[in-house]
Amino acid sequence: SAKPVANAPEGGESADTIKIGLNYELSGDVATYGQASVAGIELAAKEINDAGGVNGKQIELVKYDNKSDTAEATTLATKLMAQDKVVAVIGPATSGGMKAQIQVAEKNQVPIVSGSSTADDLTVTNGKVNEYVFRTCFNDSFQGTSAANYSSEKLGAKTAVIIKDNSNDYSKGLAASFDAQFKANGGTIVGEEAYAKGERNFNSILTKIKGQSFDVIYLPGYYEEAGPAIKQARELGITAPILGADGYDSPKLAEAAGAGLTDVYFTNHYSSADTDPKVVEFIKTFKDANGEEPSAFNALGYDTMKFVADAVSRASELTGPAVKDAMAATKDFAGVTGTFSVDPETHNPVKSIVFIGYKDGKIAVTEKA
Amino acid sequence: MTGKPMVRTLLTQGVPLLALYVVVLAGLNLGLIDDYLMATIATLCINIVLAVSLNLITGFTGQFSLGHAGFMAIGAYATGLITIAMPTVLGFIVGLLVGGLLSALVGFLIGLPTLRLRGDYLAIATLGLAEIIRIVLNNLEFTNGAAGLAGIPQLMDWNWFFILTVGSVILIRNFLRSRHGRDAIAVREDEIAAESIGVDTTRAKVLSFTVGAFFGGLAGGMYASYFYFIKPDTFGFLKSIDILVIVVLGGLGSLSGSVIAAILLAIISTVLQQFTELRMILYALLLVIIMVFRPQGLMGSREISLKVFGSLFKRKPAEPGEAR
Amino acid sequence: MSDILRIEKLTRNFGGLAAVSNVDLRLGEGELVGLIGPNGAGKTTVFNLLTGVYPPSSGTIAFTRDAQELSLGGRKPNVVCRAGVGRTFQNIRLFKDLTVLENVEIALQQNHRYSLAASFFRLPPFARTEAAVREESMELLALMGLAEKAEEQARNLPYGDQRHLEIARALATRPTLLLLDEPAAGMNPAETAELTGLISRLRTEFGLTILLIEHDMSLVMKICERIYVLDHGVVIASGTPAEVRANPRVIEAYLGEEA
Amino acid sequence: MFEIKDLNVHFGGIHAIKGISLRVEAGEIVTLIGANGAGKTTTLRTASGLKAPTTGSVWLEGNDITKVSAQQRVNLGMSHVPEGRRVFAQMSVLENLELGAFLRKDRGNLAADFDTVYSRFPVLADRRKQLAGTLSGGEQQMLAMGRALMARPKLLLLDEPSMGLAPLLVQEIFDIVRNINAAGTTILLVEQNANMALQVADRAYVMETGVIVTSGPAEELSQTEDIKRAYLGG
Amino acid sequence: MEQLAQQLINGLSLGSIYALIALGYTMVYGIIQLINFAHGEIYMVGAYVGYACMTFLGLGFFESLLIAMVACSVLGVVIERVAYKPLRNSTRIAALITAIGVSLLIQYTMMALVGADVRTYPALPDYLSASFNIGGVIISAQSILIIGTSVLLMVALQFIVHRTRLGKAMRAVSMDADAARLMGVNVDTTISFTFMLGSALAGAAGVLVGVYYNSINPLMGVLPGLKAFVAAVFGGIGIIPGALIGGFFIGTAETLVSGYLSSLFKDAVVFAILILVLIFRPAGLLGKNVREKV
Ligand SMILES: Nc1ncnc2c1ncn2[C@@H]1O[C@H](COP(=O)(O)OP(=O)(O)OP(=O)(O)O)[C@@H](O)[C@H]1O
Ligand SMILES: Nc1ncnc2c1ncn2[C@@H]1O[C@H](COP(=O)(O)OP(=O)(O)OP(=O)(O)O)[C@@H](O)[C@H]1O
Ligand SMILES: [Mg+2]
Ligand SMILES: [Mg+2]
Repeated sequence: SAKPVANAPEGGESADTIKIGLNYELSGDVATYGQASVAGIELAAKEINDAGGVNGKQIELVKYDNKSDTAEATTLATKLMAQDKVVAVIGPATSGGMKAQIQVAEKNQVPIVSGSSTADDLTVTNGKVNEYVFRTCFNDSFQGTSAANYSSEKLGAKTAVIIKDNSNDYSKGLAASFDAQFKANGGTIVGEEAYAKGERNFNSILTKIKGQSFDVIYLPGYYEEAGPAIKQARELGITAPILGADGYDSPKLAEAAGAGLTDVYFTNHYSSADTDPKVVEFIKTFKDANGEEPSAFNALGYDTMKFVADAVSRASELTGPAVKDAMAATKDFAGVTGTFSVDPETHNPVKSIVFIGYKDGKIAVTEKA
Repeated sequence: MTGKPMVRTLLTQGVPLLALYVVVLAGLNLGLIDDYLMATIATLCINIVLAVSLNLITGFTGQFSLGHAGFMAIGAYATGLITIAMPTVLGFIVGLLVGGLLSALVGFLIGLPTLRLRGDYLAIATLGLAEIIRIVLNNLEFTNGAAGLAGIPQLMDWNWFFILTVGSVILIRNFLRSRHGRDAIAVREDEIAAESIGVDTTRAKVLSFTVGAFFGGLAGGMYASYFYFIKPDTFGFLKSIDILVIVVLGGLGSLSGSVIAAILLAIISTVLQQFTELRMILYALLLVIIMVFRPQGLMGSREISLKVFGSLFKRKPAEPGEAR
Repeated sequence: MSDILRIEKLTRNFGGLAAVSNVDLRLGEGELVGLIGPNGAGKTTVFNLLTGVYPPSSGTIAFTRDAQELSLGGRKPNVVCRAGVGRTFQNIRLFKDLTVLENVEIALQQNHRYSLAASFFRLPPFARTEAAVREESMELLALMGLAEKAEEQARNLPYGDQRHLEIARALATRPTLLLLDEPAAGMNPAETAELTGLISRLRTEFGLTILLIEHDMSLVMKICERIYVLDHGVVIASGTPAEVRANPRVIEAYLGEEA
Repeated sequence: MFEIKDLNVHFGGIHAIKGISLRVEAGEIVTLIGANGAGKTTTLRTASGLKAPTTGSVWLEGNDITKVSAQQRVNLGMSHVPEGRRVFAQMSVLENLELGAFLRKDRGNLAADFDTVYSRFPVLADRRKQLAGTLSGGEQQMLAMGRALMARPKLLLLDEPSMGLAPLLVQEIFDIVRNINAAGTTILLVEQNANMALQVADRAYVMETGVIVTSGPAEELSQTEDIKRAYLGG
Repeated sequence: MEQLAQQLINGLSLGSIYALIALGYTMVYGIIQLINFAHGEIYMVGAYVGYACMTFLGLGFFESLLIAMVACSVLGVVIERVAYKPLRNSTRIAALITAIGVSLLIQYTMMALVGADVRTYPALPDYLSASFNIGGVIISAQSILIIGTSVLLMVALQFIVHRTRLGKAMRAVSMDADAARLMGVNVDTTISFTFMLGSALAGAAGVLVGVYYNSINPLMGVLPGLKAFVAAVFGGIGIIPGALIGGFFIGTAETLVSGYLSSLFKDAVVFAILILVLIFRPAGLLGKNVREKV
């Protein structure tokens, strides 16, 4: 797919294109997230190119499949930077994949950006910011803390049960920060259960917690598992509110959980019920292109591509370091997942969080915090 | 008695290997081999060590193991944790050794009771073992659980890859062409007959399982040190399958086959990268086609003959990958 | 003449079937004794009990080597072998994918040890021992007329050669007692005659005691000094070939009129 | 009734059968003798369709059956007792016999055939329920014969039926061969026990390394000096 | 007590899903000693066919089930003819690797065709979505359906393999294909039939599970496929009732471990139990550890 680059000067500038690398999980365990992110990215790239590109140059995506394997992610990052000479790499979708290419990015001085890697220590390691690492999503502690506060303050919860995806650092990270904040708010965690990715049967842990008394369940994870878990909880007669995070954001959640989707809340970047014209427009074009409503991954992928294009357009020259500097200097970037600025100290986006609540399978609450 | 053949062995096997070493080294220094190519070479070397060590267990001793990634995991985490605590070459060497030995120890302890299982029952037991290792790593504090261990000092370079890969292959080959290896092969061929001529089959099986585990752990250490980020998922069931694929593709009971298959798969994988979405479909298709047309693997079981070993003492010295 | 093997009240049941029951049997040093009987009489089972393939249900097996008495019942096959009992199988069990030489070497090397380190690093004991193993193996093969075929794959040997190789492999374990299970099966009369000579020769050359299962009476009657006859797991007769041949029970159960 | 013409068979590079021809007339017992590895088993395997020939043809009752599959040849009336017995080890004696009658359409007559087999081999009646794999060698040989008879074949191919049998049974097996033949089944018999084979057979072929070297009436061959020396231990 | 009863019900429902997949697995294994790794993927395809029937064609549950079974048997036979038949005479591990290749091929092709994302089954008719509350213990109609189906299929399979002519042919082929030919058994047809049956079972399992969890994705066959393999081996591979017992055992063990010990170490504990059991019963629960007769 990569065209030969004739006499390409350093920095991925050929005659008329700007090369952006995509290093995504297109097959393997977490292909869902990779594929969904790429769908958003490609939509955004098409829009940019149709509108004339960036500074008159078309964006060229060089896309590779890392098979959900971290070593492959490292190798492909190296290939993108050393051979394809891209100015920036988008992806992988997971924190593990991102961590596997930090050193490559720092060594080759090419920025890497993820729309969905939420691990706290990704952009900041041992108190030092990783210069070439960026993201457009919240980090784990932000969402976990917010959810804990929402439980204590809005839902008046004193006791909580945590059910986490133990094979997933995103879920574990959220659980840990929820745990800390909920306790700080004076609450108690009365039980902690775990499942693994791909699990569809939650009956045993739900039956177990059914015997305990608690006010809320915090179930951080993705809609694929959360959907069936919520459904089974309601079927077993567990009525306590269930809280989650942006991994819930997909039309599939409502499909899988069915009528059980009541008293379910999650933290998110934006609400699909938002009336902001940018959001409405995005949802419409995405639906036209892909036949279904966008999920958080789609939206974050879309924003990440636009974010990168924005930085490239502002960069003093088409080199990794220049693009990196432009990224770090991003102010009030208006994406569909919210308007944000990059915090130069942490490379995390500073953006507001939205609470979405469901009643009878429909969105009933949208609160910004 | 060993004097002359050793000189010949050195000439016929040492010289080409040395040439390979120098060529890659020069390529690296002249910038002809970029980081990406080096990463590919690294994967290749790790896969060779993994495949050769699994071949020892499954191809030569006939013990069907589906858990080689478990040994790799032990080695990787041991090396990772030790080099993080001691980011020096000494720490690295200690890490590799501890990783290998720890893995060998686990192999020994689990092998003792489970190796009386046969065929698929053993496969399930080894698979279970690897899963247990993975789940434990996923839940331990000091391994950083599912988030994985990042920032492992990258101490592996071409020198180390060369020494460790060539060293492992030679040591395993030496093992196989000794009385220990022949006992193992006898077990594979016919366990009852082997017992009846005095082979302690339990010992033979546990020994090659332990040795295989050691080198599996070593490969894990190489992986951790070069790719500097490991997480439990990396060493799942599919990794074990990947290794088994190399072994069978090369030929059960053929060390040179394992090496060739590892190289072939590295090439296939690299070529297929450009087909992004179709990549894995094509890979799977190729795998099926190769197996359908060469079910015995690329090399069959050639070169297992102890004849090659015997010919060391004859006029014509043996080549490393000599086919009969 | 001292006994090399003393079996007393040996019994083995499979489910409800008593394949071997209350068998008493002795072998003097250097004897060549036949074990005959109808199909399913339990002959092979006696071998299997002797060599540790199955543990006996009851009874004792005492084996003497170098004036040391050892109880064999229920020991592992490799232990029995190392104690000095070699065997061949009724259905040939060679290492078919290995060469003729390797087949013998594996048996022979059990008596030549060297350390793991020596094999990994090819230390001097390795080369020394390997050379010795090889040399002895070749000598043995030469004796069995297989030297030319040393490098051939065992599976490619003609049937008769495979039988010979199995005997060579058993001899390589340096037994004092050799158990042969139907060595002449599948051979034509001419080949059998040749085998008869070979067995006698090996016996003197290696100072062996031999227990022989065989249905070919020309062979058995010619070379055995004594014969035990089993039927339904029980010893129904024993004695010299002439005695056994004349025994009416043996004729009725096993030999038939003509023999 | 049965004929092999100019047969050549290869195993990879090995030329195992080199252009042999032989025929068996209806009602005959024909024996094929020869040293180990001469190609007797291979000839039978080609006759029953387990092994495809390189060139040449196989004929049954005037029809070319070279291309007919092994299982269909059973339907045409051929039954093969293979070398090494090949009983179904994990099945009972009874089930093995039932499989022998797998293609029989006249299910009603099966009971009588079971009785015939059991009366020929009383051991099998006692061991009806035992797994075939745990039978002794001789017992398995009887089972393999019994199993083949259950198909009521017109032509029976026997590969070393006396191998590993006690002397009494060897005689019995040959008696049975005669009986089966007398009852109307044509027989092609491969044997190492050339003495016995030549006694029961009408005609004989002698095979050496893939070619037929002599053939003729069995009586006559058993008197020939060469044959005596090479195969009869005389 | 009530909780224990509920957990046992949970365990049995989960176990019957494993059993359902394990049955086809073990039957194919029993006949040609092939660990058909693609079995889990056929199950996945079955789930998608059922989904398509219900969603796009608007068919009912039973029609969809039937169509999925037919589609899967065709798929199974095609796979057997194209990919496994050429390997009949090679080593079992070679066939295993081919099966893995086929499994990956189906998985990735499916992923390319329908995407990696989950799909959800449409809402079910009332008689399938009902659940019963018996003294505080909740049993859903679907659980009863799945448990019932797996037991029923086990009995049916056992009958086919041990009592019918075809079953006898299947077993004969499994022990000695050449000898089976000499009995007049058509080996190719028999093996194809075996695959047909096994794949139809997998297809049925796919639809049932689709209905049960109402969410399916291209990777859904991997984990249950593996668990079913474990269940089959645990019960004694090749033994049909063993698959059922193995499935129930693994399901119940998983449930009880996560209900009473730790959901964190659920799989580890289950595997540890499994290894221990195998050490004491080296041929699985129902397998007989017969030493080869020499
Ligand atoms: N593992 C086993 N399980 C059940 N029965 C067995 C087993 N091994 C042997 N038998 C039975 O024990 C009896 C004796 O068998 P054995 O093989 O010792 O006979 P044999 O005297 O060697 O006969 P042959 O001359 O035919 O080889 C037979 O009836 C056989 O069926
Ligand atoms: N499957 C095979 N693969 C390769 N070669 C074979 C195969 N089967 C037989 N041969 C070869 O074909 C030749 C004839 O073998 P065959 O088994 O027909 O001989 P035979 O006359 O039946 O001998 P025996 O008396 O030992 O049974 C031999 O040289 C043998 O090595
Ligand atoms: Mg016997
Ligand atoms: Mg033959």
